[in-house]
Amino acid sequence: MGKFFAVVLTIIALVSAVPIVRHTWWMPPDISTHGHAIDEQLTDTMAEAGFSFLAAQLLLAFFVWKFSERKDSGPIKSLPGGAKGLVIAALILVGTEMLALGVLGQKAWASVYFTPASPNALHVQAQAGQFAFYFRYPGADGKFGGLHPDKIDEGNQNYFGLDPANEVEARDDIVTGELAIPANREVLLLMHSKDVGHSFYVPELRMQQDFVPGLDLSVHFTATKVGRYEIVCTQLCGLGHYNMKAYLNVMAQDDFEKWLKQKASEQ
Amino acid sequence: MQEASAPQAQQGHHGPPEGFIRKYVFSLDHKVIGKQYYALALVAVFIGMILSWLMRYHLIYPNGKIFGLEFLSKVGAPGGVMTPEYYLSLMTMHGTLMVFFVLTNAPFAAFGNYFLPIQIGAEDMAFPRFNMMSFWVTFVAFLVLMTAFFIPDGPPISGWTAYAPLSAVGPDAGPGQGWGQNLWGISIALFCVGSLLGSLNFIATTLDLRAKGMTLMRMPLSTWAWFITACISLLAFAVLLPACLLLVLDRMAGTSFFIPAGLVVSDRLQAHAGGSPLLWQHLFWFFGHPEVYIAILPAMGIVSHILVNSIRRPLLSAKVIIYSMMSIGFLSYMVWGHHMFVSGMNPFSSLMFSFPTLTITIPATVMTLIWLGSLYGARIRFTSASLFALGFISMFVSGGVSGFFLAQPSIDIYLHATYFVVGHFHMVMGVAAIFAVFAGTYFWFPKMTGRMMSEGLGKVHFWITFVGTYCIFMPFHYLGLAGNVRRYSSFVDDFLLPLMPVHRFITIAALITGAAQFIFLYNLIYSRFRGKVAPVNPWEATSLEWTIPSPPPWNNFGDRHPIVYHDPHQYGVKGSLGDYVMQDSPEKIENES
Amino acid sequence: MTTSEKTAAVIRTSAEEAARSGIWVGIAAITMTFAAFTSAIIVREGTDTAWHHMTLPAVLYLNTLVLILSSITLELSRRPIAARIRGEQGAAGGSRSGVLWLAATLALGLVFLFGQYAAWRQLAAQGLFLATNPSSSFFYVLTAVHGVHLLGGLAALAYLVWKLSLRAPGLRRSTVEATAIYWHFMGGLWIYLLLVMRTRL
Amino acid sequence: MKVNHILMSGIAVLAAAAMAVAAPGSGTVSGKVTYEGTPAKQKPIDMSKEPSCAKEHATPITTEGVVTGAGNTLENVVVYISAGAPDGATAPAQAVTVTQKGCQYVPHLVALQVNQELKIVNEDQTSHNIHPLAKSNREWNKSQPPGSPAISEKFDKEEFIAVKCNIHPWMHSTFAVLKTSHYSVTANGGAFTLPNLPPGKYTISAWHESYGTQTQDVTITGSETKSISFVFKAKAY
Repeated sequence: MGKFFAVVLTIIALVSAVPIVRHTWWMPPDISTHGHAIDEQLTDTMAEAGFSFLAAQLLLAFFVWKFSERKDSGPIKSLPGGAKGLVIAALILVGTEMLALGVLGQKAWASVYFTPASPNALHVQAQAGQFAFYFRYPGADGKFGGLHPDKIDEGNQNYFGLDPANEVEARDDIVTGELAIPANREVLLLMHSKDVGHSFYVPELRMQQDFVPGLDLSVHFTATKVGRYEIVCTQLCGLGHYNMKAYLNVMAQDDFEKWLKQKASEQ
Repeated sequence: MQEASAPQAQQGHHGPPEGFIRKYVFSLDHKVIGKQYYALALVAVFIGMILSWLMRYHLIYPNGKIFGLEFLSKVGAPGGVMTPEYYLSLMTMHGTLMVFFVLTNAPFAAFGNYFLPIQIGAEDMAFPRFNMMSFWVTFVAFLVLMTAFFIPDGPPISGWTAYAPLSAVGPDAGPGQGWGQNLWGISIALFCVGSLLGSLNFIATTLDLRAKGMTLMRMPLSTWAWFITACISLLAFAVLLPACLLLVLDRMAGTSFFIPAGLVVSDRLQAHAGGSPLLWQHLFWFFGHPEVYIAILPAMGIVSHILVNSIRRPLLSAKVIIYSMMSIGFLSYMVWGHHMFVSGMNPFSSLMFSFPTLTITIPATVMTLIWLGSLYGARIRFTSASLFALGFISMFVSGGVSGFFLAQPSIDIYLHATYFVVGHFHMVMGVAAIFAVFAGTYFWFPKMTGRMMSEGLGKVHFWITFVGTYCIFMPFHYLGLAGNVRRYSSFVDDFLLPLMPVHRFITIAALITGAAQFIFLYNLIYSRFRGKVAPVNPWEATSLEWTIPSPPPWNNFGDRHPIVYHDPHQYGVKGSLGDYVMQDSPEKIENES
Repeated sequence: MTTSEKTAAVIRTSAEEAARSGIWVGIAAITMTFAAFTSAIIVREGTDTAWHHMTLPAVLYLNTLVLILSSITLELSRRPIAARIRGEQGAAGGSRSGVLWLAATLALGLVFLFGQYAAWRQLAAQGLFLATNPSSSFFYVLTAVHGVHLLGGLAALAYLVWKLSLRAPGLRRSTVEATAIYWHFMGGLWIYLLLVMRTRL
Repeated sequence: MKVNHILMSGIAVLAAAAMAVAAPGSGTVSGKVTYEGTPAKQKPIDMSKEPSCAKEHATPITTEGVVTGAGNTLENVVVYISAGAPDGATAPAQAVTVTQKGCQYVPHLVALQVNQELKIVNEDQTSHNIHPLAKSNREWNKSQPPGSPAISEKFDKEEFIAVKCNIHPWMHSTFAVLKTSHYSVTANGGAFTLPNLPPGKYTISAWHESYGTQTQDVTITGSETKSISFVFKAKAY
């Protein structure tokens, strides 16, 4: 029985590791300027976690194999070094590993959250609501119109609650269902929630940030690869949560300007 | 006994129970209450498992008909096709049932109630009436939660974490967010009351009712775990209770604790102002993270208790295990923020929460190494109980290592709210704790019922469950790494479609593994009535519960008042009975520390 | 002394201790609950742009005095009751005074609750209800939750008065002490809450 | 396809009107609904979130808050007798159907009688959610996965109910629940006819989702055809 347990456990441990090693299911390629830090951090952690996982499982398997149904009734042997040895080992190994990770982690984290957006970053407002994202560009005047929740009228595409009748700034605001941005230019995303909690997640962009109602947050990032990527909601927001998505459209600068003009004409 | 029972009656201690009601329903006997908790958890766990079956099936056949589902809810599953909101309802109920009524009740309340007093040589809990109340309040909480299935709108859809404002604004937020969410809030509030009464009892009992010679350090590790857990849950539920109160007030009295101004839900401007959604998250996770340890610490204790018996030698150091459990309990109050790295909390505090979280891995690793190291030079006996105990260690490691990732805010940016997280907590908190409950059941069933369980069925059950759970939950991590978002009722995003084969595999594994649990159920019921009659000490164990008849009399030790001479791990020694010495046997052991 | 008598003796003493430690454990939990409320107030105040401060009804200060007074009467009742429980000779009269002091405590407790109710009525008259603004919400919640806990204390007091006035046997010293500790804690808790509400709401 | 649906429901409405009248008269009120000023621009709807729907529309469809025809005519206006109607109280047997197709409601607006059956069909490959934000009627909120049976509901009070799909925010409609059987929904050309009116004094109301209600009084004597017209003020914003 013990030997069988050891074999099964060994197989499980090794098989589990295969997809990780072969990257069968893995992160999509990174398209951001900050992402590599996160990827490195994750790869390092994977190395250490993977080692600890295999070491522990295989050790368990080995001991169970070796000490199952021992018949001899001699005095019990104990692991050389005993508990003290193990505790010290744990403190040194795990302690230093974890501390290292913690410190390294700070770097990646800081690159996302502790650096201010550059002054010439493109300002886009993202609004999350049940169950779609909508985006707003300030238009020619470079100013956003104010938000008036009472003016929201989704049937007529007034998702933000703009008041063009009384506010000039609002008249040229460009409201779109996809987030188009120029490649290699920093974007400052001003995040506003219309109703409940939502989240902005683009795996390729290595970016995830919650929309918190009543608390307008912002994130800034620079996309480097032209292409079309999915923005999905990762904060449970109600029955349409699974279906809440939009597209991030990274374009060349001039394509972006064309697109913006065309959208402006549709408003 | 006559002279004794009179003063006892005055002590709020009870005489032998008379009549069916007093014996089996409103019983003051901690053993009956323990069994009641176990039964409740058993019902809850099977409901929860069937819910997970329905969810897994829906995930691979989003438009598939499920026979009979429309009879459970006409609105939730028109023509047997599950609606998105009904998926979320089932998900919410699955989480709530499993976390509260299974993982909190089974390892802690059920086994703790039954064995903590016996293991410290007490006749009963310190406050038997509180004890009875704590179960029946919990039971009412369960009924209230279940009612949600039978109201028109169905159960709530906001998940077991009930994030505000989704959970706070009321019916506008979607089906189930009306009375369903109210019932949820009330149920959890009641559950808090029950848990508080229970924890109070555990603590007072452990501190004051220990038998002569039962020093704190001579308590079995299981008792230690229950004691530490009681301390944690006392403080944790004392915070969740007010949180639920405020939530219910927001919903039913129009207050705005968690709801900010200017929300437009279902085209309606909500008449609330100034509340803070993050406040709910802080209050909830201040409870929620310790809750994880409320589930896993008793499991650690039970496993240590059973492991040491089946390896026939003392652990390398019981003290280290105890101190590790204490430090985990202590640290568990400084890490709740790691659930909120991307919730818009101040980024600096994210780092402040990251370090203690990483630090928790140290005591956890220490315990794991002690368990592993203790196997060295052991004479392992393979019973169903010991297999599940060993399986626990394996699961705890597998689930633990993924914690390395989630403890780091930078990686959490990518992995937060993906199946990686789901895999992590299902393995380390769900499956691991359940393995400990299985181990405990196979180990203590003879004492609780006076009959042995079938070892053959037990082993079949173990092998399918062990391999099966790995097949279910390992792939969750792969899905997470590929960015698969959790809490989706179906996968419509382009980047998720390539992952469907993995989901199919998981669903099949889940159906098989779930089916295997009915072997356990059968074993439980069959052995209860037809099992071999159990001797007093079938496992040649040393702690006090094995010194009294199986099942024990109403006052555990009868007239006898046990006196304890040894620590509970006297295995691998030369004793009159064999390779072990009972805790209460006066015989000397050479070079005992 | 037979084993069973020993058993009984052991159980008696341990049960007494249990009651004592039990009450402290309970107090720990209650403290945690109100700590949660306090932090809720602080967070809530921090996130609210238009935080309405309110002036507490004056009757609260009167209530505070009443509650302090009740703690004093409770202390006065304890020695004679202790004597009565020890079954000292001639403690009968003492015990009666004990009961009287205890009854006084009970009465003062009830007065306090009515005072709280009066405070609510005053606020309601000003148009401040549970859902009017954050301050009023917290005021009602805190006073209500404290009141509910106080009711528990009142029930315990009533039980003691009943036991003593009936000269019923089997009243445990620890029960009296536990009740006393709890009651004093309720007083202290109220003063803390008053300070919080005074400064924050 | 869309036109088809409008015709069908148009016919249904007329049939309903025809058969529900207790004592059919021979008077008729008919006319046109027009607007003056510049109506708000109807914006194209971005359905990229729901590819299965987006690919059903060669060119992106626009919002239907204000649908106009040639000569400033106004569509989707409910013209009905709000007072003085010979009450054909009993609701007609046959149901009014609204179909969710390409993530829009077809027709955009349905008029039906109190207690008349409303059938809601989902022809899309995605789940829809129907949420009538009723005030005097019972509010309900049901999802309809593809392949699930048609939802059948009734409303027992007169009300213009705003309807939304919680899953697709752009999907909005109106259920115009009317007491009378004498009503007409203007289609292409903005024309309406209320036939079979016995002699009497009537108040005719015209309701539009963006421009509100207008009323006119007419008196029918014998079998004449009174023609009236409604003119709504259109605002750019």
